[in-house]
Amino acid sequence: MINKEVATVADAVADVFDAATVMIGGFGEAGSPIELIHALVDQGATNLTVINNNTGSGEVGLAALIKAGRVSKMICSYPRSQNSMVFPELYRSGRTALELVPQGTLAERIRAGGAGIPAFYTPTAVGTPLEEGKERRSFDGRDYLLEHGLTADFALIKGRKADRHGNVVYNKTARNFSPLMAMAASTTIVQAQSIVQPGELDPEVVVTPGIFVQRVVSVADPAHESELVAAGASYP
Amino acid sequence: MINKEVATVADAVADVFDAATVMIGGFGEAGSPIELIHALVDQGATNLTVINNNTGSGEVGLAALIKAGRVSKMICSYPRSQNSMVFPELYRSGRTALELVPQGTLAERIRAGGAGIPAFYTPTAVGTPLEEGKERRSFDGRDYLLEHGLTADFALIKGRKADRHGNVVYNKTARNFSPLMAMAASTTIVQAQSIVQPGELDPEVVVTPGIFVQRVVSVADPAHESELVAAGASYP
Amino acid sequence: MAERCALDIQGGAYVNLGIGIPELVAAYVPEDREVIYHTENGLLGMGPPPAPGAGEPELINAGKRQVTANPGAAYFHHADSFAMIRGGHLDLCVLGALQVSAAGDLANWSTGARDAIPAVGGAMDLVAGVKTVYVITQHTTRDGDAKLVESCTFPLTGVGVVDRIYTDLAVIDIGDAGFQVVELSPGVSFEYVQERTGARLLPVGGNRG
Amino acid sequence: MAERCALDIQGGAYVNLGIGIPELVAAYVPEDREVIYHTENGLLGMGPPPAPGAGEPELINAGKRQVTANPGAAYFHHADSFAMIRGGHLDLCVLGALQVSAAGDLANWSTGARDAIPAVGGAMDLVAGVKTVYVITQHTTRDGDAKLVESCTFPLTGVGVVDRIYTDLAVIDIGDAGFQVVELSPGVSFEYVQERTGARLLPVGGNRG
Repeated sequence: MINKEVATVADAVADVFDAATVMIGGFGEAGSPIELIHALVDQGATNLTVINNNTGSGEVGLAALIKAGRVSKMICSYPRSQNSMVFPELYRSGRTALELVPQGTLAERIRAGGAGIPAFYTPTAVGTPLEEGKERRSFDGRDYLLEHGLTADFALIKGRKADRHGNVVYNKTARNFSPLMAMAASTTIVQAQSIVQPGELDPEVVVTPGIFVQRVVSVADPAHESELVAAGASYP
Repeated sequence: MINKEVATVADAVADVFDAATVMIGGFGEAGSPIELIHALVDQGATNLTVINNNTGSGEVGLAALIKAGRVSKMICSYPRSQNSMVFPELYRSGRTALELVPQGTLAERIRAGGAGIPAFYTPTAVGTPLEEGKERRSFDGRDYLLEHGLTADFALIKGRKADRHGNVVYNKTARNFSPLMAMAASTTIVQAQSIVQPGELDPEVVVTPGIFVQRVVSVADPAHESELVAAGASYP
Repeated sequence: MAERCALDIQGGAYVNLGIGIPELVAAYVPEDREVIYHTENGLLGMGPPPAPGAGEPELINAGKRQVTANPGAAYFHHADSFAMIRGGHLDLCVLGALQVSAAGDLANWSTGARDAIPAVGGAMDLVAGVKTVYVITQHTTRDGDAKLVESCTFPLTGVGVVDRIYTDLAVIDIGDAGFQVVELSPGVSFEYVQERTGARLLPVGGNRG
Repeated sequence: MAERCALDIQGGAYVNLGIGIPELVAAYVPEDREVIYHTENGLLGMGPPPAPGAGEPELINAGKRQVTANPGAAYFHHADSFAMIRGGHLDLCVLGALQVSAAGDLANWSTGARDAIPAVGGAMDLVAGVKTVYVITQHTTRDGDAKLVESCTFPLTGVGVVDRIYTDLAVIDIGDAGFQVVELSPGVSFEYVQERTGARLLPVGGNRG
């Protein structure tokens, strides 16, 4: 029987290795798999390349992972937050590198990586500083840049419901990058508020089919990043 | 108030012009918008380029449009059918041209067209006769072909439910190419079995958001192509 | 500015409003116009902010503020959301600006300061893909420097992408001949605006090039 | 052939079965192995054909035959379906063949006949993307011509893509040195198979190159 459920978040991230590339779902706190990230802080893997739209808030979740010195490179579109100096300090000190990617290009690169598309052309960023180092090419009289697919060793994803086959549905705008990252990572790990039986999720409404998911773990009552930050929490 | 509903299938296709490119949803009979196609036969536009995975069955639906001499070019992956000689005869006589595209490349080209991606690289068809005329390029030691996005003037789509904003959900494997074609066409026309009020479709399960749809029309009890073919029907 | 801009938004339009002042536009759109708002983090049919206490941490906009979803809304992932943007499906976006050039170049994501953390978000995607790009900005910086300039000195967001600018002093189109004044704010003279602009303005009703 | 192939399908695998004989494989997979079937027209978790009269015209497989959906199934559009294929997410596909070369080239979509209507479907996508490609075929054509050949004369579907071939005479891997016999059908000699093959075969247990 196919059963992708693992018992704990610690089990779920146990094999993340040093220098791995890790995609982390979420846009701000919406969809941030905070319990999986904290398990990764505990687990200790370091020298990670992390792909996320942002760089976290306060000193919890992604910001905690960065603060712990585990992230050598961030690939993101918006590494600023009103309430976190964790990334800016490490970036300015040269300890964490940054690859800045426009948000839509980041999404499309992740999708391409998951879909077996090595590269594609996009009009975004033509004529801007982010064109630097990229091939420019004209199609039908308009200029485009060549962008490459992104893949990862692991993806950490937050879902609303999942089943043992790995089918996932999300909660509102928490969906954001997660379905794309699930496609692009070799090992996709999903924390879900409930694990249901196969067949309970209507096949018409499954957002991430199980083929893209390797592990699911139940986190029934996930923390909200904004509440932790407001309370001044830090992890560990 | 935004209301994309039109009264009849004839109204829905009234402005299709000669030499237009028309994407038609469906894989075999699943998702084939047969009433819209028949309305297009009646409407009379000709010299059309049609994009569909197949070339229709019997002498109804897409096969009827082809038989009526309205299609000067087909872009498809599988222009054969056990029960239709309509396309083969026109193709062999040179009256209808064919651009043969692998099925996954066809889907990705349509998505690219809808997503503003002018071109992308794919491993499909490298080293085969379908590589002819295409740029080959190596990424990380593997060869890929450059493929271009496809767009259309019109898309004819069959949905299960739609609302006046143009949100659409589909029926099982009738989904196939339709959500992609809705993205890639300037004017996307959806026939749906029921038109519901905005809000009746759960925002979590909408497959085609209304931004991709320009017209919806109610076809409460659509014909099944296989039943028409079995009955020896032809249109008109 | 937001109020004036709102008058130019047509009923039936699909609109993305940038973070900050552009977000205010929605409140001023005449009530008889049904406009559908897109937020690039994955929602079409975005509604107003929730009532106090009724918000949800996972129903937010691109500015990471809590919002609501109107009847007829849809959620989707980022690739679909930016397909809407890049594919030219949105009718209009309204953005802020650091500088706009007479050729319609926009700089709105970075001052290029050495110690700044560069952050671009979806701005470059929006200007590259959305059919019409409006900018809302104060006419000058707090120091009185022109923000409407001959050519931008700050890093660009896009080249030749801006269609119209709403400032506290005027509404200005980007025409083939550069900044074309469409409308002056009440009590403001053309000369007053020209003095505060870093490139030549064409007067209202003048040759639009 | 389908029965023998089925024994090599592991529990937990994501599998795409081509139209025709490959479709028969599913019925022979040992019952204690949970295998998830993908059909490229947009369904993961495909089940067996429906009971007579219970079928639905819009629940079909890639061969356009009516099927069912198992608990845990999901429907999706073609771009997502072929992302599964092209992106290397499927473990295995089983296809028919006109010819297979000693280098693993596959020809299975066209005889290249002048008056034939060319039709490729998803075959080229499958062989380019799926991790492991099995072929099921009669060892020779009806006329007795070899289908396992030194190099294909029919138009190719993919270059160097086949991993293993199941024929009525043998199971044969594509190794670095060419056709490597893994298993002979009961009562069939190596020489008998070699005579009916258009390239050198390496015997069972021989050097796999």
